[in-house]
Amino acid sequence: MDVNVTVNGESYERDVEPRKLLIHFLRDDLDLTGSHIGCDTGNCGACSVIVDGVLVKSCMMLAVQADGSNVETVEGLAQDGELNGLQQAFSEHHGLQCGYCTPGMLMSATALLRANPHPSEEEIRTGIQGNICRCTGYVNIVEAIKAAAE
Amino acid sequence: MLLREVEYARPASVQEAVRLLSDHDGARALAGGQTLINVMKARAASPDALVDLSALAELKGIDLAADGTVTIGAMVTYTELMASAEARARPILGDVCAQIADVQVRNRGTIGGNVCSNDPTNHLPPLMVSLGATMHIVGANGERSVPAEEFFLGVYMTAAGPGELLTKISVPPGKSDGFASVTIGRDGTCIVNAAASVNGGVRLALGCVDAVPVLIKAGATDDDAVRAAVREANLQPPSDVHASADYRRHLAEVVAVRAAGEARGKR
Amino acid sequence: MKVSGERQFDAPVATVWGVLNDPAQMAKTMPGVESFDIQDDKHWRAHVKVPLGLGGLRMSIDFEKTEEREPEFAKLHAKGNGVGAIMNMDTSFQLHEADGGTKMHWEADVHILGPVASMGQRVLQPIVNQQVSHVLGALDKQVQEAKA
Amino acid sequence: MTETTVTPERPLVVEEGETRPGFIGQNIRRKEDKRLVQGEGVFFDDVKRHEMGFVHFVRSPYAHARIKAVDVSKAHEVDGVYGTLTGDEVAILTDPFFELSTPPGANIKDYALAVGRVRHVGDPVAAVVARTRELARDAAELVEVDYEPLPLVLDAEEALKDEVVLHDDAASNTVWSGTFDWGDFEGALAEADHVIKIERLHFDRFSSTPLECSGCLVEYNRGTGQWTIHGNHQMPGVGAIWMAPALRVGIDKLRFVSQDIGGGFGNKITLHPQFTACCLLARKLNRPVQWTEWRTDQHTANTHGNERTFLDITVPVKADGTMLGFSVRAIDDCGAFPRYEPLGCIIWAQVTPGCYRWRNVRVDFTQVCTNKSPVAPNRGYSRMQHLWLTERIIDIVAGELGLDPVDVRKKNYVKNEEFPYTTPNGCVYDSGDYARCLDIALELIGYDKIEEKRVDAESRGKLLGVGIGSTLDSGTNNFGQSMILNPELQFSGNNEVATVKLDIFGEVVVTLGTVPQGQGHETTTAQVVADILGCTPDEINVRAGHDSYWNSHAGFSGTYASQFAVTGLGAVKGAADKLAGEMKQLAAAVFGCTPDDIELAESQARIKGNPEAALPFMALGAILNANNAGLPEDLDISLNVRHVYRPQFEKPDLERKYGNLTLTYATQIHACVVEVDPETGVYDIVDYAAVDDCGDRIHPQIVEGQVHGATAQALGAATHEIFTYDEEGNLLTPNFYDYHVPHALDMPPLRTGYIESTSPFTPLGAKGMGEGGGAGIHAVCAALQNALGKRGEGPIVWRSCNPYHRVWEMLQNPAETRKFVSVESR
Repeated sequence: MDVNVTVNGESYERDVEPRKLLIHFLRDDLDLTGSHIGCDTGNCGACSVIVDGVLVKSCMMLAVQADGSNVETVEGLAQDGELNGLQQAFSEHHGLQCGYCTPGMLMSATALLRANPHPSEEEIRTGIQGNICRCTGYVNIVEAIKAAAE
Repeated sequence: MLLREVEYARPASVQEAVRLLSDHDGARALAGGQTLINVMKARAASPDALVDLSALAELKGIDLAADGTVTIGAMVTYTELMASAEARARPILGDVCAQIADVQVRNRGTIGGNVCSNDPTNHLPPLMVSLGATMHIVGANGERSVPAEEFFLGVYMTAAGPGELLTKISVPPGKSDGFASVTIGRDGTCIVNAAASVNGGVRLALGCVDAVPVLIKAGATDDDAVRAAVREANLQPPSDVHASADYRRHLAEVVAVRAAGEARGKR
Repeated sequence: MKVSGERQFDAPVATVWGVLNDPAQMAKTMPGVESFDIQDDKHWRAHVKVPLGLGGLRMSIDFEKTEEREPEFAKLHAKGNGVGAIMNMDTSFQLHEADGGTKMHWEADVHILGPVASMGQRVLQPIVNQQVSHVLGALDKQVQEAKA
Repeated sequence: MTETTVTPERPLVVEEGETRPGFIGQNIRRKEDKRLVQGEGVFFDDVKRHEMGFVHFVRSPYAHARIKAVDVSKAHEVDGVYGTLTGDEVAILTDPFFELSTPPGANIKDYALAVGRVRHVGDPVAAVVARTRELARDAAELVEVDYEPLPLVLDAEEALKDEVVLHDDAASNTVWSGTFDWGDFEGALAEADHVIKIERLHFDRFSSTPLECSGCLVEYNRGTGQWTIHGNHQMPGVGAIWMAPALRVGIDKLRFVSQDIGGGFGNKITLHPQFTACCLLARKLNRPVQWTEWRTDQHTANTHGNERTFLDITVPVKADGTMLGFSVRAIDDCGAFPRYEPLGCIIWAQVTPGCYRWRNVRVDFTQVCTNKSPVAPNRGYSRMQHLWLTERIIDIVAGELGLDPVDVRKKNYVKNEEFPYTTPNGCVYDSGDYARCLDIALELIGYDKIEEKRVDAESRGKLLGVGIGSTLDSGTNNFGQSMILNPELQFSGNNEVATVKLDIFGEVVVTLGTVPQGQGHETTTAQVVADILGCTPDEINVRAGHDSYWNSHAGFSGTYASQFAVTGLGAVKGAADKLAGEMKQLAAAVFGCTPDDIELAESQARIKGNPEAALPFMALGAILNANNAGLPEDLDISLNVRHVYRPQFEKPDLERKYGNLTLTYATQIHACVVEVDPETGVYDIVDYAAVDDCGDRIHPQIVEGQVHGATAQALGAATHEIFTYDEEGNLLTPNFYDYHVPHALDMPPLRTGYIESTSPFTPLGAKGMGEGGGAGIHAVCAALQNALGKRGEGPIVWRSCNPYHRVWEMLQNPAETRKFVSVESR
């Protein structure tokens, strides 16, 4: 099926099998390998992207469902090489180690701060509850999001 | 992680959706996809065709009638319900949706999808039964309404059969409701859950203890009465890696009492 | 997983036995049966799509009658090969006259492997119960037809 | 909220702001972050090649079955399928991977695919390669395998009876067994005032499942016979040692390449079977092939942590609470294939006495195969299981004798003044102050007000419990310990390599032999080199990842077993020191003075006291590389230095199983407070503190990050993470749907503290500390024990993982577990 989608401001048109998941479409068809896959049951959130302003797990959406949508992924956060406030805070507070969950975390944090610019710690933890990290124990991720919110 | 070949259609109207679902017995409705797509990834069960309901505006929206009845479109997401002023007429709806999975799942998962997939650990089937909601179904031969306690038939099986669609759910007015659960980690999958609704006696619905929610009506709402009513139901819950049948049966009593207590407290 | 039960049929033992031993009629009792082929009176294969709510589970099941004492006892081994699951089942049934009809005592020892088993243990019991009640219901119908 | 209290003995790094001279010890911005926060890291699955084929393994649904036939004909009929591989081909084309153990374990035959028999659910039987991922999976469903199910064995103690034997060639399920006997245990028994017996403890099977699953893209160059493996193997040095002989090629024919890896935690050490299968396919099909493991494959068939049962534990104790020693029978379940095992049968001996001074220890150790997934060195490998044993002994004995768990620890901990401390089996604890760390931990959880908290909890119907978990993180293995298992093995010592060069334009380029998976190697390396060469970390270019073609690795290269701060940075320091020497020699030759007159500072080589006479790095690089006429003939320098760091180890005494098995011992003491709801068994961790002492901290934030991560993994393992099998051998927690990994809301408030006991044995005074030793498991078990029962009654926490249903079952019939413990007082 024909899919027209805009990702990080750039539009793409591809012929796609209906069975192809959006995450595979981003990684394999569009070579946007920033978003990752960490599970096969929709639990881990490493594939989180923002579709038409809504934070979703792109492993539980078919590519054909994104036809006509506007998708934001981690590759679109920095503006011509300049890290945004959130990306800076993650680095400053050591909010990442291996970096595999980081793209998903950044997209969840981005969606959280857009909806709630000054979240409490509980609200931050709720905002990233759908993103599993195995390296950091979430401590510095929460600190980084708190710092980015100020 | 890699699905089988499947056909896909995104109809513009409910009638067209019903036609697509009736023509092809291997067709299934695709709502939020937060359960169905995961089952397809495991290839444990694979529909031959998916009928995507996301374009059906008629299935969106939440309406608050003058008498306080809240009518929820099947394609309303958990996040939309949590944010809806109309749904606040029956606060338990938003409170329970807020405990389901995580932000991403709540942003796409739908009320209709939750009740139609009817996974025994889901939150909404027991809630709808305790609230005495009415499920509105449309099929090739017109519309019909089914009370929640007759809607859930088996695991992943409801009164909305092949070729039929759940369009909306209407929840009668009321305030004194409660919901309690024991979950795997915070807001994790339910090991057992119970919903209670009190006006006069109590309507209690237990989840995770059978293929479908178990409805228990008790005259009095005090702890002992509720506990006795649950014991009388002689539950035969499944056992799994998280709980033995005995443990689940015991938890069912505890969450029933807690749910009823919460409902009582809000009178 | 062991499942067992009893069922009363309003028909003579010979009729019930007739249905239970005729692969063609038995195949009709299978949930979601699409086709079946009979090798001989002891071996037949059914192609089914077990309705699992969210989608069908395609499986081809090879039946083999391992023991038989007409008209009171028979034992079958079934080996089901599907993508989501592999099933090995031993099932037996006993018939005897009772209150003017036939009482059947049946047992089944079901072993399931694959994703359905490892991910579905919470729902396995209810699903097996659903399929069993389907088979027993269809069996009733077949017996009544055979009686008529 | 994290509060870091800084209370070091000797204030080396006092406050956040105040730092030592130079970059070591500072929280500089990590060099890895810029690419990772933009999604521009390169993980193995991001690498693509034109016309590459996707591999999908056909995996066994049976836990134990004979393979009578494999028919791939239908798979080949699918349009887009490039080819297949079966076990029979593997048995012809390759030799079995060599086994570390002595017979019977040595006779186990382990191939890249199952040959003749499948031994666990998920065991790969065949592989299909196709144009797309989905096609490969579709075609894999058409491969018909005729299995003949065999009886299976899932319990280690059952497996010991050899009624069901997995490996006919070995004719027994026992992989390795041996007894360890140090000190005089019989004497200790005679001298004891109390003898406590604990019948059974069990460390449950789990894994710290890295978020990125395993995988590789393999290319084969037909002309040179060279394989290039873009994969996330975290120990390519040893991986190549397994794969090369199996593929019947020289080691150099296997080029391992990786840049970014999404966590390893030991689960990416035994990938050689799958990688070998991909190598065969790349050669057979003459096209690049790519294999991506999905989560369910990773849980069912990649690797689990060791599951270990402890039996007949006997503990002689003096009246004053002095612990004299312990004896135990340990049975380790390594699943269907040993692979990295039986190394785990000796690794625990690095911390035989745990943190304690008892001198008489006897361990009867056996490792056995079962029809479950193979194990690998999961974070804390084998030491975690043993430390859990010692901590459980301390808490159970204290509980039975009515001793305070804090006093018992302080009385029996190795004292600060006794370091370096030699353990009963010859290991040398380099430095530490366990009692001090415990004080800080207790202070952080408000231990002095614990009774008030208990009363408050009881008022809310909750049972409060407080628990301590003291562990050691032994780092930098002496692989000579493997000879204790198998005298014929030719492994001993350890090594790591680094190459530092000054490039033609004066850029400092560092090439490591390690394989980072999030530990920040590029950053800490830059700090060390910058301080030695007198420049800034920004001027250091550390090549990301690993590539065996850089020729900057050695036999034990990789990143595992808490050793980078010692072996990795030891190699870096060695190379940088030599380079500094060469730069001074070159400058001295140019200025006509002696190297001692030259100092390196502000990215220049200059004459001390005469800063104008200075050569910037660029000049030095240019002179040697492109303008070297006139330099003295005897000036033998290259400005490109490859250094192999080798810790000083001796071969152990095989008879007495005695010797130093590890170079450094970092400490982690944790304390936690739980509140249990007796009605449901549900419990919350309401307060948590972790105090670490890992010698001099190169990058404090990175150290703390490791503590946070290891704690989170331990808390997951203590509360929900467990690999459970049903009687058919189906894994019932095969992915994250039922295997609950802690998320942000599950984690308790984490308070951390630290001290720095410099290590006398390492180049930078630092110690490896990444594995944490599972302190969270010990602390939660102790806290539950404290909550569930008063002295002498109440249940015994005998398993490492305690989900709610186990807590409830313990509460329902305490006698069921109390019967494991008996006290004989004289």
